[in-house]
Amino acid sequence: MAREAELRLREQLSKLKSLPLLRGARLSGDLERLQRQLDRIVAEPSDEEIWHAVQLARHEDRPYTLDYVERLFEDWFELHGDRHHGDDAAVVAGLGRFRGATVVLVGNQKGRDVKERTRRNFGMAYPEGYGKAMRAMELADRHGFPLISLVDIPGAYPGVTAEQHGQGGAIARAQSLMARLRTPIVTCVIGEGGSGGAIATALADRVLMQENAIYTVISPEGCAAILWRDAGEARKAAAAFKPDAAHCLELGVIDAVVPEPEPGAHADYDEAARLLGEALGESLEIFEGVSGEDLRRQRRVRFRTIGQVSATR
Amino acid sequence: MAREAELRLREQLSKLKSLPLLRGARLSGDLERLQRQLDRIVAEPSDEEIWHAVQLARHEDRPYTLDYVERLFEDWFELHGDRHHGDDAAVVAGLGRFRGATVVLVGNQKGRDVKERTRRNFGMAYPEGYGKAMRAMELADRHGFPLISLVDIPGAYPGVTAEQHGQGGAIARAQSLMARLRTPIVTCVIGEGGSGGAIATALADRVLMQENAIYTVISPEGCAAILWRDAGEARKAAAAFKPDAAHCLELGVIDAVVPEPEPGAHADYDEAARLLGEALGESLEIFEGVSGEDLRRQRRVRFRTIGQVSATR
Amino acid sequence: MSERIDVSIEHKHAPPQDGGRPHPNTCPECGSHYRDDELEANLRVCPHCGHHFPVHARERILQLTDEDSFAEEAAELRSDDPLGFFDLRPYTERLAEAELSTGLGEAMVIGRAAIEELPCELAVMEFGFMGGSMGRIVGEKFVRACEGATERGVPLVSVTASGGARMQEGILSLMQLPKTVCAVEDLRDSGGTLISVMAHPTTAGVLASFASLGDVIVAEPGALLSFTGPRVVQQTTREKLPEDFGLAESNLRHGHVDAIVPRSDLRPTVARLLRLFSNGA
Amino acid sequence: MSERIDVSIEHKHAPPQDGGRPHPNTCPECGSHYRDDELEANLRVCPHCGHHFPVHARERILQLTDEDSFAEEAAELRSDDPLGFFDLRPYTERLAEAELSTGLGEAMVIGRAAIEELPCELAVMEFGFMGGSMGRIVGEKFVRACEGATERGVPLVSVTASGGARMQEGILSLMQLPKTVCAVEDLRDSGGTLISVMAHPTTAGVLASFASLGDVIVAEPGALLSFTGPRVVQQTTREKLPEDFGLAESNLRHGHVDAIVPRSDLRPTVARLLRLFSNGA
Ligand SMILES: [Zn+2]
Ligand SMILES: [Zn+2]
Repeated sequence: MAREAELRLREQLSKLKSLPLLRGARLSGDLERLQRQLDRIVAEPSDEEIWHAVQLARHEDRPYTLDYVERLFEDWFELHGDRHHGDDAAVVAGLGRFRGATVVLVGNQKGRDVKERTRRNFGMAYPEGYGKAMRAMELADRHGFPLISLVDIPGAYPGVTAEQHGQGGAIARAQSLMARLRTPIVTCVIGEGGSGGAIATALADRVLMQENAIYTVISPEGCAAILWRDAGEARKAAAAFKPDAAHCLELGVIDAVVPEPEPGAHADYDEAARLLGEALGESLEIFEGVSGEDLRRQRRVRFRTIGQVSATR
Repeated sequence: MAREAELRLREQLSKLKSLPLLRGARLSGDLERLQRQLDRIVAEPSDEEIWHAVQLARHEDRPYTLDYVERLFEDWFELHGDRHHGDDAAVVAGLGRFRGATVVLVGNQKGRDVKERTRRNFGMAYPEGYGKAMRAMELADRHGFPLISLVDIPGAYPGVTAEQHGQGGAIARAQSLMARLRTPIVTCVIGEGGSGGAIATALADRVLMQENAIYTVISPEGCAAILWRDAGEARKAAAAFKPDAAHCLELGVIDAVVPEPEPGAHADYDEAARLLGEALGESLEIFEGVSGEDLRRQRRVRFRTIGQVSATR
Repeated sequence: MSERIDVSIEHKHAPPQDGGRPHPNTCPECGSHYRDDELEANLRVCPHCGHHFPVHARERILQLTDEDSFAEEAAELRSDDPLGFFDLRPYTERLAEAELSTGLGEAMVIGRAAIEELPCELAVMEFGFMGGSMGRIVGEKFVRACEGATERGVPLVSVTASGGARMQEGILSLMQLPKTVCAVEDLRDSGGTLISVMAHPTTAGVLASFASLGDVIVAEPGALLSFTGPRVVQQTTREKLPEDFGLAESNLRHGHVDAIVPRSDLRPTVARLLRLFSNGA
Repeated sequence: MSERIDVSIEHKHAPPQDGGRPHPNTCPECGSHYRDDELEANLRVCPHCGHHFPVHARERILQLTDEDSFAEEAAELRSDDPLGFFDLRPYTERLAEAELSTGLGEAMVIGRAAIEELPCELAVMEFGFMGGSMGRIVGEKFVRACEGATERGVPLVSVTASGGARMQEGILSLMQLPKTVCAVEDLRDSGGTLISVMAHPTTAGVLASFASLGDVIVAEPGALLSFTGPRVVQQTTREKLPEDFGLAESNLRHGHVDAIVPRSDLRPTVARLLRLFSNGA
C-alpha cells in the first residue's frame, strides 16, 4: 500500500477509535474484539484475509435481513408489493419500532433452504423489488421515519424480464429518490454488497459494513472472467479490487465497520444482531435534530466527494 | 328541471356570457353559433339532444387528441413509455409550444382505422397509460410547464392484465399526483369522458367540455344494463343521468363549454381546433402569476366543494 | 371488444332471503349453516372453513374498537336527488328503502374511536346500503373523517365495501373520486395517516380513489378488489379468467396490498399500525 | 442460476484491425465497405442499410454542435490508480494506452456548446477509451458538466456509450453511480434539464445512473441499452433471448425511452428539445 494511503489510513483509524459508533462495543466489554478488528484494519488485510471475507459474506449460515429484523424490531409490519406489478421476495420492506421509535426498513433477503432460495431468487432483486423499496422510502419520507437499509445482494438479476422491466432505470431512480429524502438514512452492508443492486439502496447519510461483509463493483468471478478471462481467478480478482471492509473504510467509501462475533456473524445471531443494533442506533443518533433539508444536502455532498481524485497522473 | 336548479343555471349563464373564454368566439364573428349554444343551454336539453351528443361524442370522424396537437402545438415532441413496463398507445403524452410557451400535454387517443383502433385499444388506457401520463405530469411540475389534458376515453379497460397491473390504484395515484402539482392544469373533455379512466387525468384547475362531448360515471349502456337490466335502454339511461355539457355545466362539474363548428367538431377539424385553442389559452391565462401553492390549494378546494349537497332530505 | 363498458357498480347486494339464493348465514364455501349469534361470536367467519361473511358497518365497528369508544359523527347527513333520477324506481325510494333496511343514513359511518386504547378516526362502509355505492354524502363523510383525523392528529382507518360510484347521482358521483383523493392529500400534507382496510368487495370508484391511497393497505381473505368486476371482464375479453381473478390473494401477488389479514387478526393488526404511526406513543 | 454475476463491463471495444474481425468501416449488417470520409460524410450511418456505426466523442461533438461553438472543459483531468490495480497488465498502462489511441484524457468529454444557436452543456462519452467505462474522472467530469449547466442556466445534453463502471477502480467506480445521481438531483433542484442521448452501448453502471434520469431520453437505432448484457443473461438463464433483447427498439416498446432517433435527425431533435426546455427562448 502506498505510503500516502497508509498515512491516511492511520489518521482515519485514530478518528475511528473515538467514534461513538464503537462505544457500544467497548462498553459491553468487547475491547478484545475491537482490538482485533483494529489490528486487522491497520495491517492491510492479506489476500487470504480478503478471500476469507468473501467466503464469510456468502456463508450459507450468515444471518439475513429478517434474522436481524426479528431480533431488533418490535411491532414489525412487513410491506408487500410495488403497487404496480408484483411483490419481489428478494427485497423486504417494513415498518417497525427500533429502540422505541418507528423506522422503515428495506433489505435484501436471501433464502435459507432450497425452496426459499428459489422463491427469493438468491437474493437478487427484480425491478419490482426496487419498486417496493422505493414505496417504503416514500412512506418514510412522508412520515419523517428514519430509514434503515440492509444490503445483501450478489448483484442485480441477469434475466430477460428484469431487463424488460427496466432494471437499469429502476436502480437509477431508487438512488435518485434516496438523494431526495428528507429523513435520515443509515445503510449497513451485511453480506454481499454487489454492484448496482447494492447501490440502489445504499445512497445513505451513513454507510456501515459488517466486519466480514464485502462491497464490490462486480463479483470477483465476474471481474476474473473479464480481466483474467477465467472466472476461476476470482481470488486474484478479489485481491486486486479489495472488497473487504477495511479497504472500503480506508477508501472513504464507508463510515465505520460493525464488529461481528468470532468467527463470524453466522456463529451467533443474537450477538451479531446486538452489535448491529448498537451501530445502527448510534448512527441514527448522529442525525437527530438535523433538518431534512440539511440531511439531503449533506448526503449529496458526501457522495459527490467520495474518492475525490487527489492528483492528476 | 327544478325551479331552484333553473335559477342557478340562469345565473351561471349570465356569468358565462361575460366570460373571457368565449371572447375568441365572439371576436371572430361566431356570435350566431354562440347564441345557439347558449339557447341550447338555457333550454334544458331534451332527451333527444342528449342522445345526439352521445352519438357525436362517439362519432367515428370526431377529431382526436393528435388532431388537435398537430394544429395547436409547435415543436411537438412525444414522450413514450411509463419507464416501467410499456408504452400504452391509448394515451399520448408530450411537450410542445402552445402560444409560444412550453406546455405538457396528456390525452387519450383513439384510432381512426381498424388497425389503429386495435393498436390504441379503442382509446381505453391500461395502467401503463396512466403511468405515462403521470411521468409527463411530474416533468411538467419539475419545470413549471402548464399541463393540458384532453379526455376522450370510453372507460378504463376491462381486462385481466389491466386489473393485475392495478388499474384501480393507478387511477387513484394519477389523481393524487394531480392534486399535488404546483403547475396550472386545464382539462377539456373532447369526446367521451368515461368514468375512472376520464377522472384519472381530469383533476384540473379548470375543466372544460366541448359542446358535444359527454362526461359520465358509467356508459349509458352499462347503466342501462344494471338499472334497466337491458343494455338496449341506453337512451333512457342517458336521459336519466344527463352526461351532456349543458347539464355538467349546470351541475358545476365543469367551468365552461367550448363551442364546436356546426354540425359538430368532425365537420371542420381546423375550426374545432381553433375554438379549442382559444378556450385552452384563455383558461391558462387565468392562472398566470398564481403561485404553485395557491394553485394546488384552490384545486383541492374546487373538488372538495363540487356538488355540495344543498339540503338534507 | 366493446367500447361501451360499465366500470361502475356491478356487485349488488344479494337481497336477504331472495328466492333461489342461499340463506345469508349459510356458508357459500362449505355449506355449513349457523345461527346468527354463532356467526357473530366468530366475527362472521365460518368456523368450519374460514370463509369471511360480510360484516355490517355497525358490527364492524364493534369488532374493531374498544368498548363504548366509538362516537359517531355526521350521522344526520342524508343524500338528496340532484338529477331527479328515475330508472325502474325513483332514486329517493331506493334511498328510503336502504335507510329502512340498514338503519343507516348512508353507505358510510364515520366517527372517532379507540383501538387498544389508541385513538383514531374511523370511516366504515356499509355494502347493504345500495351496494356500498359512493354518492355525494359518502364522499362528504369521508372528507369529514379526514378533517377529523387532521384536527385531532390521529390516524384515519377506513374499512371499505363498495360496488363503486352511485350512478343515480350521475357525474356528481364520479366527482367523489377526486373529492376523496383531495381530502387524502390534505390529510397527508398535515402529516396524517390513512390505514386502508379493504373488505369484500372494494371495487370501481372506491378502489380507484381513497381506498388505494392508504399508507398501508390490508385486505380481508377472499375479498374481491378489482376496478372492473369479473363478469364484465369475462363478457368483454371472452378469455377464461384466472381462478382468483381480482381477489385479495391475487392483489397481494401482484403487489397491490401489503397484507391479507384474517378477521381474527384485524383488530391487533390495526392496533399495531396505529402504534407505529403514532410513533410508539 | 449463478450467484456470481458480472454486472459490469462486458462489451469491450473491438480493437481496430484485430485479426479475424471485420474492418471497422465494413458494415456488420449488410457487408458494405466504405472509405472513412464516406462514412464521416454520412454521420457514420451505412448509406445502404442504415446501420449506425459507433461515433467517437470528438466527431459526435462536431456532428451535433454549431461550428466552433464547442469549448471543452476539464480537459486536464486524468485518472490515477487508487488500488494499484494489476490484472494481466497494470491499470496505469491501460490508461496510457487508451489516451494514446483516442487522443482523449478520459472516457468522457465535457464542455459548453451551442446547437442551432441554443446554448447548452455537453457531456459525451468515448467508448474507445476503455470501453467507455466510468471511473472517478468520468464521474467527476459529469458532475462538473451538471455544475456548468446550472451556473449558466442551460440544459445539459449527455451522449452515453459505456460498458459500465470501471472495475480497475474497484468500489470507487461503483461510487460514481450515486455521485452522478446526486449531481443530477442538484441540477434538477436548480430547475435544470438533462437530455439523455443513449448511443450504443449504454449499459450497466451508466444506464443505472445518470443516463436513465434524463428529463427526456432518446436512443439511437439498434443501440444496446441493458443493465446486463445479452451474453451474461444467456449464460445465466439458458433461455433463448428475444431477438431484439436489450436493444433500443425493445426499450421503446417496454417504456424506457421516449424516442428512437436516427442520427440524421439527432441534431434537429436535440435542438427542438433545447427550445422546449428553454421555454421557447
Ligand atoms: Zn364455510
Ligand atoms: Zn449496412
